[in-house]
Amino acid sequence: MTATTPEGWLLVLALTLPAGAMLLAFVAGGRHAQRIALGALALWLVIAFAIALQVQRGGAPLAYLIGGWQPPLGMALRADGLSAAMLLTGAVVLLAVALFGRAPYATPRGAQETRAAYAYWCFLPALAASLAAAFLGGDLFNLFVALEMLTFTALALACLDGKPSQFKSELRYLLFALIGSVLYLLGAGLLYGAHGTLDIALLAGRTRADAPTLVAGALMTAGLIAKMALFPLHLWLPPAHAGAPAAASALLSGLVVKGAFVLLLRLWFWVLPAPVVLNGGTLLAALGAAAILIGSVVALRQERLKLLVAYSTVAQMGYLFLMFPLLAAGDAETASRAWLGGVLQAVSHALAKAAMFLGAGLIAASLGHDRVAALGGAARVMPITVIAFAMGGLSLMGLPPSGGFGAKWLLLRASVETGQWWWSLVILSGGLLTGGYVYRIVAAALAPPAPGCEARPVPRAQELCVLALALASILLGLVPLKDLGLVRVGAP
Amino acid sequence: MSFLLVLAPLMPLAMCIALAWPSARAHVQKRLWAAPLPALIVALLVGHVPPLVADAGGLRLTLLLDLPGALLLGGAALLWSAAGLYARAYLGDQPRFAAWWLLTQSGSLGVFIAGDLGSFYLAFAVASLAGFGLVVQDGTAAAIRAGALYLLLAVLGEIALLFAFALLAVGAPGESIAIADVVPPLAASPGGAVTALLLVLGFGLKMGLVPLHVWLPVAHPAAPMPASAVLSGAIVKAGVIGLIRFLPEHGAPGGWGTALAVLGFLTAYWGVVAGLAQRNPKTVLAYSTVSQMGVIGAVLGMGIVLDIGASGLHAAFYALHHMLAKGALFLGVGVALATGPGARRWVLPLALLLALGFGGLPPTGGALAKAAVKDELGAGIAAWCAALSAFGSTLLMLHFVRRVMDAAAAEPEGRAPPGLLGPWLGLGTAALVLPWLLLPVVGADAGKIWSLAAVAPVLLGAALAWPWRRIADRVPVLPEGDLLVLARRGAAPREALGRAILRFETLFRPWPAAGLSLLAVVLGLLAAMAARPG
Amino acid sequence: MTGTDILALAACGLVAIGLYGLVAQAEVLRKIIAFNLLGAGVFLLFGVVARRGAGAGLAADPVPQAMVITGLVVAFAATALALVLTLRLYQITGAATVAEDPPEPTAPDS
Amino acid sequence: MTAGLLLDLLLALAVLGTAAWTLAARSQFAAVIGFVVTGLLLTLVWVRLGAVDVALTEAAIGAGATGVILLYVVARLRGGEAEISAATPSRAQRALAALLALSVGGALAYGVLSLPDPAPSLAEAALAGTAPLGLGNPVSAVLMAHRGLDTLLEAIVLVFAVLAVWSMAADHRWGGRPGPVFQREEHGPLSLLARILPPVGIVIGIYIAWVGADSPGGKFQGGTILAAMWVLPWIAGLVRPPSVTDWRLRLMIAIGPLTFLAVGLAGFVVAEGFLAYPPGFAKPLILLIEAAMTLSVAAALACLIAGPPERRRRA
Repeated sequence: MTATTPEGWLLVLALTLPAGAMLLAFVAGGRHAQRIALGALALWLVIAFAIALQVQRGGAPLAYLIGGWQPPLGMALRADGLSAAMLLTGAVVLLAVALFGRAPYATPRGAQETRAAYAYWCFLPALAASLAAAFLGGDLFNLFVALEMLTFTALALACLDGKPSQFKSELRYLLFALIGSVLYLLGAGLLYGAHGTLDIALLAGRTRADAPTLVAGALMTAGLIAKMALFPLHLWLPPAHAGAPAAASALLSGLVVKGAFVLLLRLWFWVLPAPVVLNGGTLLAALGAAAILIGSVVALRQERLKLLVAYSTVAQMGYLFLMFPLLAAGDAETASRAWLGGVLQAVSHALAKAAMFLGAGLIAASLGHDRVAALGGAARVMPITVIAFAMGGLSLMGLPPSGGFGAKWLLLRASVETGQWWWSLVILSGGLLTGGYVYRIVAAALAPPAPGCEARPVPRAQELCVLALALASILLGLVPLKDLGLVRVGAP
Repeated sequence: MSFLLVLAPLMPLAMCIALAWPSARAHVQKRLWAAPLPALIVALLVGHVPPLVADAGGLRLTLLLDLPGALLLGGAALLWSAAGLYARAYLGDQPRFAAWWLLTQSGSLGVFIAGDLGSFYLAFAVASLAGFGLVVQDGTAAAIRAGALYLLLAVLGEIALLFAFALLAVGAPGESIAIADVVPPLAASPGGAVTALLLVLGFGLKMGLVPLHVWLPVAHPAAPMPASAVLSGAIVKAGVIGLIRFLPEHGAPGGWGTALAVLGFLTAYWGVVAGLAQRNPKTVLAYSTVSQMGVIGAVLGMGIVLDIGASGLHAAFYALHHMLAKGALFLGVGVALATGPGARRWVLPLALLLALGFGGLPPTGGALAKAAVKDELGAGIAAWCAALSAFGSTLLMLHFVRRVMDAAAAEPEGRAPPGLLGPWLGLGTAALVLPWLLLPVVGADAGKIWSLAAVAPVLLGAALAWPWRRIADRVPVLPEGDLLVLARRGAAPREALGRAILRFETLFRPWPAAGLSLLAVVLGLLAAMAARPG
Repeated sequence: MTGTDILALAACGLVAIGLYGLVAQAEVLRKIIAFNLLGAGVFLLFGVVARRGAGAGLAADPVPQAMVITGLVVAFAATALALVLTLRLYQITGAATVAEDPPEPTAPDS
Repeated sequence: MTAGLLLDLLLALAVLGTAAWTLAARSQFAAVIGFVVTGLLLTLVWVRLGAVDVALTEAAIGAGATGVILLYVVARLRGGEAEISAATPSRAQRALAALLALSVGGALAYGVLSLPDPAPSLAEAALAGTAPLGLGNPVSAVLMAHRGLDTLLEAIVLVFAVLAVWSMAADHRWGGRPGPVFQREEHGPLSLLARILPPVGIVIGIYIAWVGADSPGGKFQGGTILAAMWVLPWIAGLVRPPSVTDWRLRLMIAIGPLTFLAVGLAGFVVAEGFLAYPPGFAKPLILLIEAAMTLSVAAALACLIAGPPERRRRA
């Protein structure tokens, strides 16, 4: 039985505040949209922080019954450590990206509203609302709606520039994401037919490894990993993320794909019965390993900076899947480590990748191109950006002290403990390959400028946003393990 | 007192951060030499400094200072300080260099006092990776190439260590990650050999054990003089302290020791042979470092074979001498290059003394270092091997002295500025005197240094140096980083593999293929989930 | 076999047809139609589930029905969005499929 | 075999047959017609399944609105033959796709047929939960109360979709009116229809939205009809949509979710919490939300059908 916890209203606020802000920005438009969005996102960060604090302090998940209706008829919002951590990450990244976008998406006083600025300031709170729905939702159908919200938001953000080349890749993304959603919905229908509820907490006690559950699990998982662009379902990600404007790419690669990840965790470690997880987890991890190795090698060979960073997302998403067999096979201690490692990877990748995409965008804007071979001189014009990019890269590589190191260390340790040492080889070679492509970029940026290269200076405020995100991904590695216990609250 | 332990790595780090403020920049650069002072003080206080244990959220961080650590910490602090002074005169104002310098220094000093897996790894990684900045300081194409190689191998080493540390943490009982808790069970654990192999791989890369030594002779000549001095003197010692800390003092299988000793001696000889075929004095010195680190590997290996608990201390003493002497020699190369042929004779005696110390010429510090490892390398076949190595070292170092003397200065009557001379003289004196002062610590018998067995290799080496001088110029030059030639041959297959992976990935990019994959994933997942476990 | 079972099989058939169309048809517009057929199959499955849950004097369980109504509206919004993208793609580039372009020359873009 | 079973079988075969024909149709136009026919057949299936609410929605949105927007795009889209045939998968790929799709369908069928009997159901709980709200239609009760959050988010999704559609416009057209320009038709069947139908249709639309509380119907179905009643005269060139920067249009689109949100948040003060209704006031509040939502659904659907601005902003 779920009951509303005293601080449960925070969850409602986390969902309704950005949703309301989006509606108001939609109506008001122009300069007001920007003010509403910035204010709402700042407040949202406060709320996310308060939720994390409550979950951490109370050591138990928060819950809120919508309208007081008890599941299975009603539905609940829940915030365990996973939700709280992801919500906080989302709030930090969104606010940083919003501040970053103040320059390119400004509406000067007296100027007419422009399409890109209007869409940008409406879709930032929209993304916040979608993420809140995806992270807090306690009902599988409600999460379907959240997934669709994310899809629409991601699509609109990616098309912000209105670049002709972007429409095709976005259409591919939309179609693929829609198939993913429908497959997810199909599975949800089967689960309702078998168990008479879609409430995650209730399903947790009811599922068995019977035919409807298995089929539902396979369909929903496939749908979700299509949205996460796990190899070999990654066709849409590199062009979509690389072609989008910098601020949008940062949100897409950093946050949007994590929405489906949280759903996948909910499905696998709450809904599906244990033996299914044990059997299927290895397949997921094998695909993840392929994503790490192939994605990294392909990233290493990209000639365009943004495509390289996008392929790096394909590779880094692979790490998220290594936790599945480790969590299923280990004892409580190991499972807890694998859990923390996986979630930490999601969080640190969100921060680091957002920084790297923003940095790549600044570099491209300054140099007028993003060919890796011709990045020379970038470090002279925008040292802060290049440093931030390198810091993000260090975190992706898994070098200490960084969030990425913590994540990879925990996964490494869990893989050794469960005797599945082959995953550690994947983690380590992935780190080496990551080091390779990060070095390529940083070395190119440090090189002296080519003759005739004209680099425009970039706004310091934007550089600082990038630096803040990169620093956050590094500082995550300095947070003591005890404080990361937040993630363990309510873990499976 | 233990707060001093934290200061040792934090002082350079704080100075590094202070560089960010333009107003503080000049002050920091003027006082580069002062950054390692807390480390020096804490090293002198060894025995009076209790370990510092900080409980940070279930993760127990330990900083501690034991005798081997103190020897290396003190030596490294001296070297960093002298080289810092030297760097000021050699390079002038270079804020970026100062930043890399201080960052590297922070890690390099921290590694000697880290007492748990976490802080050790952190310090080791900082020292390794920040060293990249020192290698590429000159910005030449050769420096960039050397830097890339350095970084690649450093990251490879990090990866091997990370894996080894994970195995250590898993193998130890309980949650502790203190080195003192995780290392003893290693000897008896079933996967221990793999862990030990990974440790030797990671630390051997840093020390330059053959065949992992290739970065040393490439990076040293490329780096500016003071950077080479600390690379060769202090940073490779991170590998030494690693082996001292992470190989079990007692109870390790003899096979590990034999393997390490064999690897060590091979390295010692390889360094000599490859070094003799070099022209650039800095490259010769780099190969000499390889050779000397091989000896230390052999000492630690034999320590395991003979089950000598104190071999870590002996190795640290040996390493201390190498640190100071090699640092002084690198600084000396800079001094010699700035000194015209007329004044060259004033440089020669100290250089010669330091150089011959590596062969064990009494009464230099080198002879004492050789005496300190008598327990390990003093008897049986090891003694012969050690004698051969001492002979080789003498030959190599005399080759070095000759190469240095050949290197031409711009003006015949040029004089090295005092900013170069002072640190060089100071460090050189320390290399000769300090081992005598510290001898009681290791309890070695100084009387044996005059024995025939100790002196013979030096004499023989010196005798053969003269004939070698005549044929040295006819020996074909071995490319710097000898075995790298083989690695370059692997470039074509690597390229082909990369292209193949790219083509494979392209297969999944068209829409129908992705759609088919999606359907196949549904069915595959269903099959995997439905499979009976086991 | 009951009537509901027959309709359940029809739902599965619609899903299969929709999936096939999405994978094997080239034009975007046809893919979008196939997506709608697939969606129809999924919603029909909810209908079957609702029908199986008939009781308490209701012809069908109202909860899945409510979900379908929500789902239909969302699916319509998605279709509209996809069609607008298709139209814009066509207006700008003349393309009617999402086949990958030949690798573009590395031209500067900003 | 009973008549009902036979009917189900015939319906199932007809649905699958038209669906397959839709895929196989030579022209895109024929495919759209096939899809609309499938949708209408599905409406019958929904009636057979005892889900009249869904049947109405399927007819209005699934077949109706989707069909209209598909036709509208087909009329403007001309794909190059060469490009299409180049992008068409090879015969082997299509065979493999058929095999895999059938396997997935088969697995799904196996899963569906092994659903437990008697099926778990919330029918009783929903019925019991409907009475206190003063509603007569349990589907509406589920939509507005028990799963009110779904409906709220869905209403917000519609706003997302409108905004996303608008943001596909070319930059210089921002501020213009949505959709293409239609020639004003003073005479002719379309013009006649556009003048006669709307008054009737608007009444029907409002009625369907109004009765939703107690019998099949509701905001989505009613709103769709209202949207159609605007689209018709628009295509006939009789009315013109307001500019996308017109705040009144925007407010119309957002008023539904805003009202829903406001009532939901008011629940913190006047009732037990978010989206809870004070006892006795549930029905009026729900009707208020439904009214606002009907307006918004109509406006949003009309905007989705019209598409992004295609005309220049008038200074």
